[in-house]
Amino acid sequence: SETEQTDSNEKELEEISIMLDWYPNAVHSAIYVAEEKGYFEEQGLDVKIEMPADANDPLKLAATSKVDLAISYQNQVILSRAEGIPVVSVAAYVRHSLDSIMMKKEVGIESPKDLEGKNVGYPSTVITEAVIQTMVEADGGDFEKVTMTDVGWDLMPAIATGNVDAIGGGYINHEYVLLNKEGYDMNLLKLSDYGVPDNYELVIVAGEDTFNKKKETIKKFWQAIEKGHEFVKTNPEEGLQVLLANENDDSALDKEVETASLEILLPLMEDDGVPFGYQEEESWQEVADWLYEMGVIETQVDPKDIVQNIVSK
Amino acid sequence: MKQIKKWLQTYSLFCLFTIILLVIVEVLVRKGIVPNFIIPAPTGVVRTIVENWKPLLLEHLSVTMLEFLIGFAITVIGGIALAVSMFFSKIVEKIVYPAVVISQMIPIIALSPIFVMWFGYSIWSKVAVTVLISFFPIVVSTYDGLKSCDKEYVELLHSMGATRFQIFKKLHIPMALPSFFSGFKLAIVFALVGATIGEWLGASKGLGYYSRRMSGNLNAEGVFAAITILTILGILLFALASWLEKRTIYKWKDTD
Amino acid sequence: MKQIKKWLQTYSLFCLFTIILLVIVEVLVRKGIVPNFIIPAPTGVVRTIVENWKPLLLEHLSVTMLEFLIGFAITVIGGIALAVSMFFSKIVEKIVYPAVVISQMIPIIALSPIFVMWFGYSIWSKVAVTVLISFFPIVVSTYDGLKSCDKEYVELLHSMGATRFQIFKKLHIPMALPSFFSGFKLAIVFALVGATIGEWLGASKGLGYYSRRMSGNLNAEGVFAAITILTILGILLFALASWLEKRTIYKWKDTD
Amino acid sequence: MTVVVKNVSYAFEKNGESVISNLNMEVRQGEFVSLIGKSGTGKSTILRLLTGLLKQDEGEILLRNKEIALGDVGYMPQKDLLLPWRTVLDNIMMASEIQKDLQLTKEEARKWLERVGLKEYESALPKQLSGGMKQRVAFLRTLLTGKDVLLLDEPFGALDALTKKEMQSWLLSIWQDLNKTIIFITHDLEEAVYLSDRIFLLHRNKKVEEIVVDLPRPRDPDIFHSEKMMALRLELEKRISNETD
Amino acid sequence: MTVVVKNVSYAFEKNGESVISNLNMEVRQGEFVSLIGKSGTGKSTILRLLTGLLKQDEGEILLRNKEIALGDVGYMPQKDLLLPWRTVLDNIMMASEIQKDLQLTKEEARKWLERVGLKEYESALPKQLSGGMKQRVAFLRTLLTGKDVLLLDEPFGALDALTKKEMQSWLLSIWQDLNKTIIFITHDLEEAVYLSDRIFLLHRNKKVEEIVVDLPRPRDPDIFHSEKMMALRLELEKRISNETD
Ligand SMILES: Nc1ncnc2c1ncn2[C@@H]1O[C@H](COP(=O)(O)OP(=O)(O)OP(=O)(O)O)[C@@H](O)[C@H]1O
Ligand SMILES: Nc1ncnc2c1ncn2[C@@H]1O[C@H](COP(=O)(O)OP(=O)(O)OP(=O)(O)O)[C@@H](O)[C@H]1O
Ligand SMILES: [Mg+2]
Ligand SMILES: [Mg+2]
Repeated sequence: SETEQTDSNEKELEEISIMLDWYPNAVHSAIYVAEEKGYFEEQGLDVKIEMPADANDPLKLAATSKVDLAISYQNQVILSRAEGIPVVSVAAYVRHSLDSIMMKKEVGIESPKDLEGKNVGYPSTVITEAVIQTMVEADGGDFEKVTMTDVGWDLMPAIATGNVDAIGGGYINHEYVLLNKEGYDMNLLKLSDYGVPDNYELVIVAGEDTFNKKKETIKKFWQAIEKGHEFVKTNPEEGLQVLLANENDDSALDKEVETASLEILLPLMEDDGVPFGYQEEESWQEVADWLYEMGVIETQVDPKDIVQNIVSK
Repeated sequence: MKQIKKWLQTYSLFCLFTIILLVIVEVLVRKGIVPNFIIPAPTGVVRTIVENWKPLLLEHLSVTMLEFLIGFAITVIGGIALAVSMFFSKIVEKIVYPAVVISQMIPIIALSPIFVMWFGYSIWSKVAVTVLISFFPIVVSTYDGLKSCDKEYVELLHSMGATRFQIFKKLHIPMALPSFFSGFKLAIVFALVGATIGEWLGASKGLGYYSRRMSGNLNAEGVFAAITILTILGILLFALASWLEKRTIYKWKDTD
Repeated sequence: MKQIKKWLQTYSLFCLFTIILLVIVEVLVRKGIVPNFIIPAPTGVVRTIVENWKPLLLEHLSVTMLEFLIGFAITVIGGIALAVSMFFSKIVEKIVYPAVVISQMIPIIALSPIFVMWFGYSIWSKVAVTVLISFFPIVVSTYDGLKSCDKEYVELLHSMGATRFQIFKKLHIPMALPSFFSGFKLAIVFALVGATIGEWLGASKGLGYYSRRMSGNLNAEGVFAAITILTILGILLFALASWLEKRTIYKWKDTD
Repeated sequence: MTVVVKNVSYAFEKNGESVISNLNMEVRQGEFVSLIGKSGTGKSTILRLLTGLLKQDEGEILLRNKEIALGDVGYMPQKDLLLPWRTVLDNIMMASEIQKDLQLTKEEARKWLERVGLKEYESALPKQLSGGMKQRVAFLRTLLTGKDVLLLDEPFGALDALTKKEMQSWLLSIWQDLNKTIIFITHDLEEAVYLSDRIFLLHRNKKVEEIVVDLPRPRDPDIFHSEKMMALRLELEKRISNETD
Repeated sequence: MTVVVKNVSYAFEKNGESVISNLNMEVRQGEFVSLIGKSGTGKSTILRLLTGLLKQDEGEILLRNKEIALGDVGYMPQKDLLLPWRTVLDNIMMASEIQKDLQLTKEEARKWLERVGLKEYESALPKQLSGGMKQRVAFLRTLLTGKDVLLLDEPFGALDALTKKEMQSWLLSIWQDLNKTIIFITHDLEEAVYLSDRIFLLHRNKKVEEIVVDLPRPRDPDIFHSEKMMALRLELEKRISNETD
């Protein structure tokens, strides 16, 4: 009779899957807290958390309904829409850029202009190229003189071993913290200081079909996340503990690093006067315009097609 | 005893050489001449394997093996079926043979993002890579083996009034075995590499995933631990295939 | 004329089949049954190639070809040299043969991050992958070919008072050619795939890089454009090797 | 007549030069005939026509008044063509595996092996046999098809002088015991004379001469040294040499 | 004596049964001797000992009073062993390529081809030749080593009756013209008698009998039908059969 009961319990739970943007780290604390503390279950959800091998994959898999939700990047979503890939963004998870340019101090790069004649490693996306071009040019440099090397997602090995002089696409809360901890004396250049519009670093996306079918479920999902986020905000230490407890044997999360990371993250995940997750169309418009200007996208996209707020202001 | 002696004669030099190489690496790393993240100390790799044997073998190896087994089964069954139909039908042969050969020229890795979209992160994306990479040797070697049969033998059996099926069974199949096995031995190794590549491109378990994950973490010991296990597994599979070949080709007897 | 006719006879069915397949894909994509980012319309791929032929061929293809050429040259020269020394020295054979066979069992892709650490993002990391992936067929086929020489022929030349070097030149080399070429044909295709894999792991030029970048941009047409060019190139290289084989084996004449 | 070849012509390539042209030949039940002639005169081709492996372009080939078909006769090709993965015993059991109505027990097959002196080689593989032994196994395989007409393409070509002599006598005795019809190809004129009732001599110009061997039966190896034998051999040699080549 | 074999024994495996045991044999300059015997009696082994390819376990083998060495004699193995990628001409030029002091021009080689009736096949590849032609090429290759002593292992075994006869006469004429010393293996007793000055008959029990052929030289193919020839053949046959096997 006991098994019967659990059976019926499980039957009531609605399944929903989410693919993270990368392997679990501090930014995902809210999700793991929601899972651990039963917030998902409260909403009647059974959430399957998946990890990608390539940061480009989550969005694609959401578009092809291989997962219901994915954590992706605002830039990436606009780019996808421009390519006609049917995804919508349902919530802003991190409201500001985490992206930055990093280099070892010893290389002596003080501003983007100094990248001239240097080798910059970046992950397989044109957006980072556009970012660096914007920054170098804003700083009065010549982008043509910068060597760009696609290093895949092995950003840290690339810079650590000195195979490249600087990396783009690394996060201030992750790569930067980690590299410093490993004993490399790192410098970083902020994107917004050199003409790149601030953006929603992480957004939650869904395929158009999935969104239309599971709108209500997604709303419930977000409510659980919100609750998780509240918890982490008030008990960062405990929130991290949940994350670390969840780590699998082969991910090497370092408590110190993640604590520092979370400290950086929390202020960037919320803005005053805006509900957690709410997306402003102006932000989307601004980024889309910049991407269009830089020639990354060849067709203008309308933010209205992309933004499907599941929380209202 | 005699077999052990023969084995020693064949491999002792190689083993000696390998050991010397490992010792040199160990010394270089320990003395700090070569940094640990470029080549890990062999003892470090062994320690990693020993310390993590449980997740490595139970969690990751088992997943890789499952992908390998499904993929290789599909390859062998499908490959043989295809080779046989090519053998019996000129039309199938003319369509399939070039396609199979050309499939070899496709850089599978470049195709992998597409695979991820087709199959997601399910086991099937890894199975697909496994099959694609090991299909060619099986199909071509089986087909070539079937074709290789001397016309004079076929005529002899014809003259005895044998049916086409009898000739196929009593002549073409055994004649094809040596060629089939040379493809089989290649394919079994390729299939394992295929499963690893598949995982490398998108997975959450498996030795390929593990090694990629470790590489992202700058953990060279972890990378080499996974590679070591995969290589040993590859050698074992190859040895198994060779043993099967020996048994079948040298002792093969047709019974009705 | 006769050759064209023969070619048509051999490949017309395959071409027809390919065209039908492409038309089906085209229709499916145009009708929106299959979204463009899962499989691009063939015409779209062709358009991408035509529109971007300049960067594709001049910038990317040329880099890939350079990596391929360097890597393949190293493989062929080094592979033959190794095979010959294995042939002449039992000790070298006993050390190297197992190593070469085992190198086949290593999932190279898992080793690739290490390569990047060793060679950086220079051309040498791609060359290394190229060599590692194409070395095995050359060494093994050359060595097996040299070994395959019938003992009776060797005795005949011995009885004429031939030196070891004369026997090697007049007997072993020509006898090894058929086997060598079957390895050569494999290796040339593998080498191209190797260069692509190398680029996939980190590069700033080349078709592998291009395809990866397009995949990052979610531009399926671009991915397939690169794959198409690479595949055609692979076919051409294979055809070239086959032609070389035909010329050499069938017309080979030893002149002093 | 058991075997009748009527006006048969055959060319390997359509509209090519014919290898066999307007051939006529009749063989009685229980007769032993030989085909001799220089290399390339079409001896093997005639045998393959008689098995049904090749189809004549013109004329007809009848076995007991019926068009000849595959599986009607026992055929031993020029090469031994033993299946390398089968033991000697399994090789000679071949035909009985293929034709289910042929009831040959392993016991009987073993007896035959004993008769040709290969008793201990029952489970040897072909690669373990000498050339002569292989030829004997191949012959047994043909014999054990159980067919009435046996076509033998140079069965003793690879044997040494003495073994050859033994095999010849042995073949004669089997032939007499079993009342088989044998069509035999050889290069050895003495062999042809010793064994045959009639000899067909093939010429390069596609003409065929028939020589009747009027030596008494049963024949004894001593007959090799008889006047008559010598005379026949001389006659044959002369006819072959006279050929304007 | 050109070739002297003194008390030679040989076993393929150390401490194994010896194939050749206490063999004694002398061959004069310009002599033609044949080795006959059943299959496996060690005829080919003796030839390989005489080339220096095998090294006797005991005894000595002398060529003009010097220990025999590789490259001293012309050797034609049992299989034709033509190099498949070389034309006929290149195949027979083999030895002159290997031994630089051997000055053989292509012109001379072509003349030889003409003499064996292979003029048009100069640039044919071995696969395009019939078995008999291949054997002739292989013989030429041996002859054109320019060596004084030629060891021929069944050179005419694969030829048809008439071609064989032609080749025998041809071989005799070359031998007489060039004053070569020939050691010849055959299965064909008549051939042995027709060609040889002496015949060594090898037995299974490793004993060797010597038979002197006292037929006059030069010999004519007609000699085949002479009384004397018949008698010698009978004699040989009897000796072979008498062997307790
Ligand atoms: N499959 C084939 N295709 C074309 N021509 C062939 C084929 N088989 C044989 N020939 C030709 O037919 C002719 C007769 O060949 P066949 O084998 O019947 O001669 P044979 O008398 O048996 O010769 P041998 O005594 O050498 O065995 C030869 O000129 C040969 O070249
Ligand atoms: N390489 C070898 N290793 C071991 N034994 C061998 C080898 N070569 C020949 N023999 C054996 O030596 C014996 C003599 O062989 P050989 O070839 O000299 O005989 P032969 O008189 O030339 O026979 P044939 O007439 O069949 O050519 C045979 O019993 C054979 O099995
Ligand atoms: Mg024939
Ligand atoms: Mg011999």
